[in-house]
Amino acid sequence: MEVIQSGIGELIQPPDVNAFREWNRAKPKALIDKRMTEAEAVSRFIRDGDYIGTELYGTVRCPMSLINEIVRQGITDLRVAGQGVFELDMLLADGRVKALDVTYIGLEVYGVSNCLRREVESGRVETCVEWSNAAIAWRFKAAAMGVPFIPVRSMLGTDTLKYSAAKVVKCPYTGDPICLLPALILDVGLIHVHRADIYGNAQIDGISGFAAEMARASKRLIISAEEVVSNEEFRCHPDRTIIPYYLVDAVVEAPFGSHPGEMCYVYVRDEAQIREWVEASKEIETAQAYLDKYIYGVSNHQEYLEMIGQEQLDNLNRMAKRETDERTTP
Amino acid sequence: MEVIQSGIGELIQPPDVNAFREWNRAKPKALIDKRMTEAEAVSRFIRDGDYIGTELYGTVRCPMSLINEIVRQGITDLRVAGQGVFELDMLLADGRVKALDVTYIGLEVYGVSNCLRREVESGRVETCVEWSNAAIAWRFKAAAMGVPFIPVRSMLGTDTLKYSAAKVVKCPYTGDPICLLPALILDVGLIHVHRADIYGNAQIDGISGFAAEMARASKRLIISAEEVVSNEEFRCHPDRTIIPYYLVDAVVEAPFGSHPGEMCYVYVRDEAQIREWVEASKEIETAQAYLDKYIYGVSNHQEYLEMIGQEQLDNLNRMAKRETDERTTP
Amino acid sequence: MKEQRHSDFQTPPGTLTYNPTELLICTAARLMPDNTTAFIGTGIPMLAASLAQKMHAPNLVTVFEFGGTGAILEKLPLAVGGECTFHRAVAASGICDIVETAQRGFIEYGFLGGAQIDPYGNLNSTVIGDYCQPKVRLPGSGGANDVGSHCWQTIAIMRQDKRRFVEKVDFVTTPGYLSGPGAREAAGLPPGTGPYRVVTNLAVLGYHAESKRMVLLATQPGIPIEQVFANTGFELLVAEVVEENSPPTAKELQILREEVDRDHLYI
Amino acid sequence: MKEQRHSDFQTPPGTLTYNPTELLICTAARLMPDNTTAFIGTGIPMLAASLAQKMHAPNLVTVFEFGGTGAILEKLPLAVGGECTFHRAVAASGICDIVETAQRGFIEYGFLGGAQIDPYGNLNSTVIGDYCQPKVRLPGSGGANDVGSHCWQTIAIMRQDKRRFVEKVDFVTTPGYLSGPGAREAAGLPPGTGPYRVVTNLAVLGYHAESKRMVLLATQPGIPIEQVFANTGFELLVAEVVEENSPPTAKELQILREEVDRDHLYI
Repeated sequence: MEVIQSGIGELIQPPDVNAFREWNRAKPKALIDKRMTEAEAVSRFIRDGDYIGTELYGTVRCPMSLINEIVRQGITDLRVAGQGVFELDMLLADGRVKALDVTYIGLEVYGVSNCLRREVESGRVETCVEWSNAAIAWRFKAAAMGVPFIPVRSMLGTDTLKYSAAKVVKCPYTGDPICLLPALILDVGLIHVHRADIYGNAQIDGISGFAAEMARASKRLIISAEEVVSNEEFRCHPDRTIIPYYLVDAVVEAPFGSHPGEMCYVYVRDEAQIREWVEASKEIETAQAYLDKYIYGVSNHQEYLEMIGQEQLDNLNRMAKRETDERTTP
Repeated sequence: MEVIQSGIGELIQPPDVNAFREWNRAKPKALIDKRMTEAEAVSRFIRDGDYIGTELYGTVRCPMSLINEIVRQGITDLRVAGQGVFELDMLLADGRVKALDVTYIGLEVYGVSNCLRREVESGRVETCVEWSNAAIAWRFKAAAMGVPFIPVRSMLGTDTLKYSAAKVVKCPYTGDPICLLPALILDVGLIHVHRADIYGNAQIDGISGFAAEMARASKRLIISAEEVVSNEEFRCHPDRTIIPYYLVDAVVEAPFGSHPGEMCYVYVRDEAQIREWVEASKEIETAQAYLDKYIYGVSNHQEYLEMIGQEQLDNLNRMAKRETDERTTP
Repeated sequence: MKEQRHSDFQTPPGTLTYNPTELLICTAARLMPDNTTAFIGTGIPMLAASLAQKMHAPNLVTVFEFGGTGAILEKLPLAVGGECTFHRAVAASGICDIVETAQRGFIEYGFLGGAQIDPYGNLNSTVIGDYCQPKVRLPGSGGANDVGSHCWQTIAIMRQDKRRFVEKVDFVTTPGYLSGPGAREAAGLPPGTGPYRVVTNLAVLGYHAESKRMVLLATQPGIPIEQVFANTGFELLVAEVVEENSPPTAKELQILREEVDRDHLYI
Repeated sequence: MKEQRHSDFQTPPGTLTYNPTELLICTAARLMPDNTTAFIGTGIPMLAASLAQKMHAPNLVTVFEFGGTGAILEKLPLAVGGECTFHRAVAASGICDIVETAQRGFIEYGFLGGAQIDPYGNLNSTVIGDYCQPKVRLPGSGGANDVGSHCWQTIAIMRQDKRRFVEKVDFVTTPGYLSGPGAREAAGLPPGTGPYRVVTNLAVLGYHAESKRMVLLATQPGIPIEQVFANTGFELLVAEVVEENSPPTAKELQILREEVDRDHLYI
């Protein structure tokens, strides 16, 4: 099985599956009350220089209250798995990112990310390594499996592969070239869910993105949840548990934790707020003013929500409720 | 990435992922009513010499009504992925198996399978290739991913690997030896579920074994379901769909389809019936008498259930109901 | 709703006005047959899929990267993971399941965009300029490379000009036919896959069966062939007969404006 | 229930009678600490886990191969996928998730059985005799090879005699220390893993830290060391001090008989 090609991108986080095993062995398996605030979770579990990842995607079920707290606490030199929209823009806007495994960083319908442009074109993001969306998710999947790599048929033949840290080998079964992706083990994973219990068991409604894979690929895992519910909810429906408690280090109760993004069946996205950022993000100064107002100007997520206003939040709830009704009554 | 070791077992079903792609492309994507009887499903979709697999495990959510029909129709020379208990015993007892990828074939608490012993020790099963339980599931997972192999850390250093068709290579990322398992693509997969719609969308309650992986690893897929429910059930809760309709070729409504095995939350296993088989299976003649009575002696699953008797079936329901009540009221 | 579904495209009496985005949407929608699978991103493909479902393809199976399969597109998602992408869907899973489904050969059509395209349909959405000293850092592959690798037939939707239609893209983010015939297979990509169409504001283009180079198949309504050439930065092959697309019909425009995008988020 | 949980093992006043299966169960149960993860198969490990939960380890996290994590063992499953294996569990997933969790290093203990064991703890559950001309075809690896590969510490539970404790197993189904020190790591198995204990009707055995060969640690109540040797088909190392296990307590036997296996399916 010869190596035909090796991507020239830096392997930012090497797939040390044996060290990951030792780490996982040491994690407590007892049922411990892990509830804490965003401030405590971030200060206890995230350090300068950590390799972090967020799930799902900037404006959908995204741990925004945790991201805002990372910015607020001044955590920096972060290395980041960059499948992101709004959440990575916050970190980039404040210059907190040193290295990126990048697949897509942009504003979807609103186009390219000016924060990404400024940080990468200026060289302040020192390292960029290219991947496809599925490649990043598959790298988590490899880590979640506990193996150092995973074979896929994406990226072959392209510059995306050339500027990645993937390898192409000859398959020992078919003889065809196949791409091997290195496992991506996160120092810290951040996932927002619909509900969790105090120990960290978590449920997600609707699509699950790459939550199962990323949760299992994280050395430290911070869960924020719209709602903290009783352990009984899980024991009665164990097949709904997507993240079991022993993976989790912190449980943060964060209603509207994905704002201004959406949380399916709970609230829709806050388009006005998103547009405010899209406009603000165009220039360094206006971007900084946005951060000053919405992150530095408040001391926690509760104050942030107060600034958004109950009326607006109710409105976002109501619109999601309407979608849900339509779902069940065609 | 050099090949350090190659198992000497036969690769019964080569991992031709490109042919699998062509097959999947041709499968209909339209919403078609796929309901049919066991007899029609088996005669339309299973042929002599096919490579088949069943999920979950002999006495738990196992497609017994389909297996009985395979025996009844005289389908033979089967190649089988052998993670099994009761279901494989039926096929082995009647001499229908030519080749086995075997991980575990036995009667769990009741010990070794005499049918397996007779068929393998006599050489009537011509080919045996060894794997671990997870290895078989992972081989389905590789096929479900659409890649020809998957790396794992099972089987290394053992005779299980030596008599398998796995390969050991040097990992190009860590330098350590790692085991590669070839994808296992089934000609026919057989899965019993709690409920399905007429198109083949399916839900499973409780553990899902390897249903998601095997469904996606099957060229033809026959689903039997305790209950056929409306498509609306799926559209309202799309996150509960474990098998989407386009994978499915046949939907067979089969209440007590796992009998004498259990179906969690619906009925418990029929211990008396299982013990009857355990005793019968000890000798060729008594095993054949069992088949004559319970498979050849009836013309379909409905008649089989009538032979078991409504009283006994009600009893199995009732005992499961009690378990479910205990689940929700600790 | 049923009576609004058509399987034919009628030219309306009189002249209709429509904007370039509406034209792209209607042209793309017509390329989506009923009862097939299509890997849909946000933006124009999403609108086109919704329009197709309401016109000729009620059972078009939409597939969204982050987990939605078979959604009924009642509303327009602004995010590829939004509730609309699995609204009344048959399944809501995750990205690995979806892309693996494509990798297994289940997804017929995939829709793509990009900043640059070359004669072999290779697409760039990563950087303009040198990779190490980029003039413009673009968002990156996202799902594009996956779609371009695994779907049987990909359809690129782009505005056409010489900056975008170039002899050589600055960065091959997503594989088209790479360097030409046989190159995809040699690289290990699944046989039989590759670019199928490019839909632009000026034309619909395909690929030559042997050379795998881009071919002009049809012009958009009222666009002369010369205008297509003038806006292409490489030598364009031309089909024996170049069709002229029929303009969007009144029915298409009505459904697009009143149902598909009633809040005018895109059009 | 709470008052029946003990963290100590008291020797009862007077002499109790118990059968060999009960002894194996009680001995294995004592090896399971609270708040750890244990990969459980059906049969004796299952009964031992249930007993441990009701005695000293109420938060023993049971893990069952086909998907159950953290079940409360109220009833005894006769199948490794039965409802009892995920009854009031924290999660019910599938085999890949469970074994990958072990592969990631989350499972501390794994329980194993087999027809033969050798001095390095290698286990055979595949064939007796030559593989190609088997005298007895056994069920095969099942989950055993996975448990023996990935769990940090494995505990084999077996009846002890010279047919079972052999110098060389007919087939290495499940890896122990293979050919000795360093062999697991050289084969690519995760460092730091391997056999920990063997629980038999005659003794509890461990492994020498350097040589990785089996060591007699303790005899079962009333069993002379000579009887252990006489039932071992290879040279057995002996710990400096060989303990004698305390017999099952009245409390253990009561819970085992009246709660764990009240229908006497196993005992």
